[in-house]
Amino acid sequence: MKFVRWLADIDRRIIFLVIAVAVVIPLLLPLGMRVKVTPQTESIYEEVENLPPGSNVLVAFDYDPAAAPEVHPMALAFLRHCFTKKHKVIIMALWPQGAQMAVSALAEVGKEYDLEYGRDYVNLGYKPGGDIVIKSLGASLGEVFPKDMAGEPTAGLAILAKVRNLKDIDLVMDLSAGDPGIPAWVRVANALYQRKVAGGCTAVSAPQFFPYLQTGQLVGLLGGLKGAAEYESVLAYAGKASRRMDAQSIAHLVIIVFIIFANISYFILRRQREEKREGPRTGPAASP
Amino acid sequence: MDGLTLLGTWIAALLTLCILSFLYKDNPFYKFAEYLFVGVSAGFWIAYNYHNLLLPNLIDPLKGAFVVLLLEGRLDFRWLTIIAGLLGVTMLFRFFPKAAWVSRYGIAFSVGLGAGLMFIVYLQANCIYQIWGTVKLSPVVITEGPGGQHFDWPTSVSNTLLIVGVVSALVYFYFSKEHKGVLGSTARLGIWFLMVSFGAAFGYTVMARISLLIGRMEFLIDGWLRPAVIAPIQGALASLGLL
Amino acid sequence: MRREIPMIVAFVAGVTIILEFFVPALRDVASQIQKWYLVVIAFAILVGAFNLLRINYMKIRYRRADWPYSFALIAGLFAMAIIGIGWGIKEGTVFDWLFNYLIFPMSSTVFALLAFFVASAAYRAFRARTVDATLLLVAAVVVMLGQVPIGSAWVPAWWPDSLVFLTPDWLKDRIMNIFNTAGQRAILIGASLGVVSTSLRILLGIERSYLGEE
Amino acid sequence: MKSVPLGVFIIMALAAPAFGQMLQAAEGVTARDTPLDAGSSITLTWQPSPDEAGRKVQVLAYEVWRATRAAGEYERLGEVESGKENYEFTDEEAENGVEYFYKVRARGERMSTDAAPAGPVKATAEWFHPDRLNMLVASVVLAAFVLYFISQARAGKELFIRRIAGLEAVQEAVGRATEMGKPVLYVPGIADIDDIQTIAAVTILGRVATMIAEYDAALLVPCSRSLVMSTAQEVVKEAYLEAGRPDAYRRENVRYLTDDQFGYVAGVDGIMLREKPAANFYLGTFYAESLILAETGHSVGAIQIAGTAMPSQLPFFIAACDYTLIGEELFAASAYLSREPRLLGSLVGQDLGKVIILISIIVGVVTAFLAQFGFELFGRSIALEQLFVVK
Repeated sequence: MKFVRWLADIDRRIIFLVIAVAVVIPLLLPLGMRVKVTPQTESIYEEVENLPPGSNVLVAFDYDPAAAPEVHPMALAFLRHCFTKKHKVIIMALWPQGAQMAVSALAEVGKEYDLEYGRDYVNLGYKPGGDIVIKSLGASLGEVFPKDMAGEPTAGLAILAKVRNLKDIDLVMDLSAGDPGIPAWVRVANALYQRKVAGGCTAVSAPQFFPYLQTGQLVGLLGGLKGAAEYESVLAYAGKASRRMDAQSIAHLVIIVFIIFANISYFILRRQREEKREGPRTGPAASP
Repeated sequence: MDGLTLLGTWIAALLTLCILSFLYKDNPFYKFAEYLFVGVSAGFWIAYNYHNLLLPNLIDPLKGAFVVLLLEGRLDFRWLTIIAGLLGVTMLFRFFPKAAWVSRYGIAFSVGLGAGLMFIVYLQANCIYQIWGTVKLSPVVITEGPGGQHFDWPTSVSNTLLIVGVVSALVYFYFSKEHKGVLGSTARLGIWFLMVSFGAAFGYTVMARISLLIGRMEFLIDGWLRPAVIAPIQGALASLGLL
Repeated sequence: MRREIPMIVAFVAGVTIILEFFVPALRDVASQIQKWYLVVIAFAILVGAFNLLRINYMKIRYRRADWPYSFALIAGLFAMAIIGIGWGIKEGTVFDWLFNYLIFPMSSTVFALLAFFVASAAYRAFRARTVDATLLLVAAVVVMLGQVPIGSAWVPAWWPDSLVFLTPDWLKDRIMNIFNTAGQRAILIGASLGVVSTSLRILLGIERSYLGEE
Repeated sequence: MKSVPLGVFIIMALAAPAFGQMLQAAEGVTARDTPLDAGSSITLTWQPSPDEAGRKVQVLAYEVWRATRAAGEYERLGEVESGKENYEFTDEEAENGVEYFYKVRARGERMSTDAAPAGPVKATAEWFHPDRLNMLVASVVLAAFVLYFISQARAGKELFIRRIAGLEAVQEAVGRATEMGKPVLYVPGIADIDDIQTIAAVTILGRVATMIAEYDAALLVPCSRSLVMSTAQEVVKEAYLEAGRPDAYRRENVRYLTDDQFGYVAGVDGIMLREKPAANFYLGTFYAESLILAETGHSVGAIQIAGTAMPSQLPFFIAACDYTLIGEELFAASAYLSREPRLLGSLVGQDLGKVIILISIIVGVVTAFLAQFGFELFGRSIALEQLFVVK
């Protein structure tokens, strides 16, 4: 009984400690909890997996640091997948800060693989204009991006000798935090040039793209941190998104378990009070 | 990590820990962080307001107007900004308790402005727009599909619940009658709707709140401990080993 | 007179803003007036800062409890204000550095305290004492489960579509879309009526306590 | 005879590349007073030159020129880049009442072609926004309800207002603080005084402060805005005066902390931990700080009364505070506590507004329902849209 009383009025610092542990442990030691992989994530994985090695994949970095916690892990996972499958990766950005996000993603992923700039991948940098830029890519990549992110001419790059325009691209992956983003790539790259387009976006904006999935205009969609964690899960590695999602799951569970404890102790104490014919409990109620 | 960033990272990490220590109990570290935080943030807003409010809305227009007066010898509308300056100066009378009432001009102006602005904003965005969102709904929805019309029960149920919820919760706010009888039970239903909506909103927000903590913890682990504590120690050990 | 003229000022300012919504010709007048308000704020912050400094100065002078900490406050305030006004507040300035390594970490840590407080508040409040509290509790738990993958992890692959309404995922969406929308909508409509009547009382001088004594 | 023009045509066609091709002008240029504005603005619209579609000659941009006579001297106002389906240009520097003519010049690489001038056109300010008639009606009707019941109350009519639990508790909370010899903490939200919730909070502060002065408890009001602090000082001073205790008023107890959201929270949390108030009031506009304040307040054992119209923060106050004023109740509080008939009258006016809203929701829903079965009541969708959509 003493325990029940203690539980009913637990020192909140114990709750704080448990929450802190629940968040820190998954960050230090990835638990690798299985995230249920949704079909729209699975289909992106299948697409990359089934392309013959050396296929050309265009990755558009259309997000900024504000959306990075959700979208950046997707970029890391997707790049890892492409490099593992030995695909050629062409990176560009329709968002000014996107090119910088690509630099940091390449710095992190690139060192894990034996890659040569210009042969295995290229970062073309940022170009303003949205739809119009994509449309011009249909004619020539080199004309739209005469220079790459670092300001070097793109003319001599081996990768661009092979990939002249959008029609040579086998898959487009747009990592987007808003406009210009997935709708632009669907409108132009898919509708006009019949390229396969996949997308990754923040959790808030994901529902609005579901219609594209139904019509097949998008081959797949990664939605928010959960989508990123799913992609890490199909690749069988625990990256940032999985760690964060693990922490979320554990913390949510911990809170729910606390709520259950609170109610159990409340009901035990209430029954006891009723037996002793005490009056009803007064004091703070949760009603207005 | 360059020196300045290293210093900054250490300061940021220590202050983060000072604030977190508050969860255990009040202590000198939290007190220090609290006083410092109040001070620097107040200073921050003073500088911010100077650059973003005072310069563009008072000093720059008056400068421009003065130049026009000097060069072209005419008064332009920007001189009206002086009224803003005068209203602002009335606030400074608060420094003198005897004359503090002069600041009522600045206060009254601000309160009146707010009252007018909110009148429109709330009526348009919250009242009329929200009513419009509700009157469009039909409790029974029939959709045209392959094989003729059929009863769309999921939409119908959700519309009906939404309408009942809005109406009953609005009835709860009715002030000028005792909540008894039909009015009482409708208001009761309204409170239930409100409670479900509060519970849902609470549960929905948990994820964002946990994310904030994850962010801080990732900073402490990946932004501070690993690069600014462990790496330098390892480096030092390695160089000692070399020696 | 110390109250009447300010009341007229409030009336004119408020009514101009209301009229501007209906009378396009007043647009420039209204936007001018709104800029004046920003100037009033900019002056007012000096009053606040003076108040803050005075209280902390008194604390130090009379050696009140915790007085040594007041030095940190005063130093921080002067440092930020002087550096910001003197050398600018753009990216790459000292002001920016101080923001990034002092204000930002403290601010986001205070914000992050919420992760702990949602837990302690939930523990205390979500007990099935009354019908109201039970509804609060059930809705919160269902939505929390629906938010994270683990909440629906127990749902096996063969789960029939006809029973989808028993999964937290599905329930969460319905609760958010129906109950949450209904509740919020009623609050917003009710509040807007309160706002309309409050602003009328202010503008017409029926409610004038904000102006202080006669 | 026919062969001559044909021959000329062929020669021209062959010669054209040598002379450079003619650039065709922009089409359908119109200039009109910008609608629903404060004047001094004229809007031009046009469609692209046919050459843009044909791509024989490149159109680089369209320049806009203005004059006060059709044949008069035109001055260049600006240009719009080509590549659009419809073009718009707004001249923001027109003088009201002056007649203007506008020319749109399609500019190619080597040549430019003017479209026929559009005009005359005058800029005027409009005095009414017709699309907002519905808002005007709503405002006037609601204002009339409120004012009518205020005048009724003034005339001495008895008005009933139901019990509001959170407000009944105010006295209890202040009494408790007095008994315990601990202060009352009043937090008027983190918005500035131009937010109506803050104004409501400050007027409630007036009522609460009178009560506190009468009980002789201490009152602490930390503010996050200077203007709110200044107003709160005036209000509290007046309240103490009204309670006959002007000597008990302490100006430094109504104090400013910082404009910063979380800096303010850190400061208020510190005050709570060290002053250990017996009663906490959180009334006004709150954001994320709501739960931080309420949880800290709970941990020091204060009785807590909150009130806000922020739907996103209400759940946290409901969970962590003893009493919570929901939305409209916050705005009713000052009237309720004062028991002043004039103020109570405005609450009854609000209620009548609510009745109208409920009726219109029910009428709307019934028409929507009937429309499902093919009965169209007053051309439903159109009529309702006009009633409720504000542009």
